[in-house]
Amino acid sequence: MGPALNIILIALLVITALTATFSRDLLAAVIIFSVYSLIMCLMWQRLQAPDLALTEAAVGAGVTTVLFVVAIFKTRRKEER
Amino acid sequence: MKRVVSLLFLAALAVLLLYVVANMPPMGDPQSPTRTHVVPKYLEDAQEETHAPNVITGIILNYRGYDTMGEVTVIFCALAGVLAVLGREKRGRIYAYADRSRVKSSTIVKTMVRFTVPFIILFSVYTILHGEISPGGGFQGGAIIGASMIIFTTVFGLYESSQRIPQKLRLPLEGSAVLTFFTVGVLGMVGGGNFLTYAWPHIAVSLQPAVVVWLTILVEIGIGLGGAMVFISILFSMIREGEEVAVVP
Amino acid sequence: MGAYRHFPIFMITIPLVGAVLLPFLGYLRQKWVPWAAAIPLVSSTILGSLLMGRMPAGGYLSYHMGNWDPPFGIEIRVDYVGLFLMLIVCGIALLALFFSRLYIFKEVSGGRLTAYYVLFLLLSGAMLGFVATGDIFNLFVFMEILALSSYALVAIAGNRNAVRAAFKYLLMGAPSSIIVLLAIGFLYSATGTLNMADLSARVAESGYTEVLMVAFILFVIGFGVKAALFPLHMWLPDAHSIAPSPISAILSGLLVEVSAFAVLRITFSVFTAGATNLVGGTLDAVSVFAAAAVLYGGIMAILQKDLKMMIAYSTISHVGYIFLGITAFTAEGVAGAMYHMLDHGLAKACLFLCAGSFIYVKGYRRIEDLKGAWRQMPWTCFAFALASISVIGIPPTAGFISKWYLVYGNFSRDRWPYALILLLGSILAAVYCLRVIYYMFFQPGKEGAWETVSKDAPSSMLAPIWILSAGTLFFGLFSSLLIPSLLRAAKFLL
Amino acid sequence: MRLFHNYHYVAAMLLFCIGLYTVIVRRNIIKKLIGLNIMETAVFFFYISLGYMDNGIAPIRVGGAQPGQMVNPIPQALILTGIVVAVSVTALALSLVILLYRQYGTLDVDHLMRQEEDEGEGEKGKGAEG
Repeated sequence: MGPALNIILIALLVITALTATFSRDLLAAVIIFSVYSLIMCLMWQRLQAPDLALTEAAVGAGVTTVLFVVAIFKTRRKEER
Repeated sequence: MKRVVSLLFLAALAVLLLYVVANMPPMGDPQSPTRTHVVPKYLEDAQEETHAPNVITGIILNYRGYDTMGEVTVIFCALAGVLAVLGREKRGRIYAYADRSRVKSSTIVKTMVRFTVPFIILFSVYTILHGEISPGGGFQGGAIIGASMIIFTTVFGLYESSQRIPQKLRLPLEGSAVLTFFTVGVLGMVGGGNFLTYAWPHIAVSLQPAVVVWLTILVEIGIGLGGAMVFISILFSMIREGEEVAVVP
Repeated sequence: MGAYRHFPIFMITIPLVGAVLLPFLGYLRQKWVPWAAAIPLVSSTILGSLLMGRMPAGGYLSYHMGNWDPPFGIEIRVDYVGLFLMLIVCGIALLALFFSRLYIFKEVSGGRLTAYYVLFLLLSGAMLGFVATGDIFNLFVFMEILALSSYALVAIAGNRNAVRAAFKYLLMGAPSSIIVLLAIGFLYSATGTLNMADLSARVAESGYTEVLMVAFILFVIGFGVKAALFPLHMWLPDAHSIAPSPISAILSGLLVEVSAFAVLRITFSVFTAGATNLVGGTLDAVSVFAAAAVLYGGIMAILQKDLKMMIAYSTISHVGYIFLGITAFTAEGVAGAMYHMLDHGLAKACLFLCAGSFIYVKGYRRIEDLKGAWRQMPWTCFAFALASISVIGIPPTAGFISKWYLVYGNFSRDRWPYALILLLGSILAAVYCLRVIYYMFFQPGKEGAWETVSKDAPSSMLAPIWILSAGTLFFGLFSSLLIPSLLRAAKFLL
Repeated sequence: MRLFHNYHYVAAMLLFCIGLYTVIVRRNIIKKLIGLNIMETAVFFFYISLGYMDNGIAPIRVGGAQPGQMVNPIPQALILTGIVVAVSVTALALSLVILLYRQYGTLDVDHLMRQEEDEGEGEKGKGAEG
């Protein structure tokens, strides 16, 4: 188990970060970013930081994502060319 | 051109960072400076000195309480900034909100949300009050309250939720975190110590643990309420922007 | 010391708590907000002045937050220089606040008035905390309050340019804060502590020199953005010229200085105590950039048509001076840099407030529009001229004293090219300042541009301007009040 | 090879660079803010890995947990502050984005800069007064 799971999680982190960067649909990018935050939260739980995992789940994946979504609703969803 | 320069800068930075990582103490090394210098005292004594079994709570509220006071000032500052940029939602009943974020929600969704939100708030209260024993604390609880109000707002719309938590209630509570910290800090001085001393030197040693515990809980509640209200106000302010329609009463 | 030891913490927290209480007053009686906002700053100034009289010479005041001893708790460490800078912060912020009372209606609509004063107090309190703290993570926290409130204050006018300038500022400022956080992480990983005094001891004996070196580079990049050091200055001209004038005065006269002071503290009180070899190369690079900043800022200032834009570019050039003083690594250079923080703060704040007063009376922003301005606004114009003289560095003003020490400090370590660049910077400053003065005093105004009857800015706006410009003169004539103690403090740092 | 042993740090630095790339190179401002958040979380990840030790347990002293086995609580306490700061910056930045879009009608940095150039130097002065 040990390092293998960590490495898988890290790979997922990198993949989600890259997808969030390169996706043209902003809403999709934000949702993928919230997935990134959730994986980060799992990672922190594995690194024995339950307080931070809780905070990241509530703030990083919850509040931040909602703020982004509201901002996208107020502006536009697609990236311009 | 600009792109090339920035990519070169990034590449240089990446090499620099990898160079550092290759020279850093190995991860998890019990002999590394982070392990040997300040930490042992925290881990050994935190429980006796701060009366919080959760060492992190002990550090953020007690040993490094001043940092946390700065932190709650930062969120208050963010709120002041958002309000300065976007403005607060209008008071009174003559304004309705035609918010697009409101989903056309069915009765099932509405009932579900009405049913779950109280439980989420209950959980957050538990998180706030239980912060010194289990993971969690004031700020996490506040964020969870904020998140529950977000769910409520997406389903019922801003008008409904701003009726539940009106501006009159939020305005005094937004600064409660900073004010609680300041009060506790000054109480520490009155008690004979420096700013933010929890264990007042002027009182009997036998009473000190109780005082520390109660002050810790007071600060947690202050942070929780303040954080929650700040999040809700920021969210309302962002949602209402440009969507207020005056309705003739 | 008795009760005096509590003074610094009250100086910091009273403005912050005042900011939190101000919305209540704004809710009840908005008219009183400008007056009430002055109360915390006035009390901080009084506390600071009282403390100044009690400061032991060459010593420092260490305040242990929560009665925890330093490496475990947070320490506030105020030495003579720090307290001096805190007093400058209080004083200039207070003057800018008084200036705002009438001026602010020109740029900020009534509904945002309370938010303006709240952010103003947060900014001032954060600057005080930033200067006073002795803990490196606490430095980061206060830097964030500082940064957030200044982004919001740049944007507060709410029009196109203000929002764009603020966003540009944020897009450079926020990554720089993260870089500082990363640098703190590196420093912590190599030493295991966050207290600055403890760090300086442990940096010297730490075996992880590579980590420390890169941490220092990241610190310089991070604070360099905040202080607008040359290649990282892109946000400054927009932000400083578009913000409301009192805010420009604070940003240009204080925020930049305070960030440079952070670099100074990181360099001298954390790194170089026994580890000079770590930072030598970086500091050499910094001095090259600082020299470039002096020239670039000066040349760009000459090319500007907008008055506030010109003053903003001049700030970039003066940041270069301060960094050249720091990197000279001599007591004279460092003392000169500190004195330059004082006189640049006074002079720049004065210039921006003068620009604000032109905007208030006539709405003029372009330099050309100022032709013949002295006939209508003699008081503003004379204050502007006096502050310009200090910016150039002509003898009776404080600008001359600091520049003399900067040049001397660079010469005495065989850094004569830098000393020459400092002198060249003065010539450039003379070109851009004297052009404005020439327009003001010796050119006929356009038909109908100015009224012949003198109708200067109201006296509540002229008073702050004149206090500032008189300050540059005062600290030029009586430099012996401060220079010896600054030199002693600088020797202590080296 | 220490680089392999410190693979958590390497990952954090990689994510940091991805975030910085997004901030510098991507033209959309909401993308830039996502990049900012990625950068921030990467640094937090770095801090937390800094505190980790093998077979460590969370620093909560219940049920007879021994201090010697606990992971380092200091980075965790610092990062708790860091997360709050991050969300504050994001909130302020997003409200600026909303206002920016209302006034410029675009989220693209290049378009923004082009509009700025079109307005010209003289207009800039006038615009800032209104």
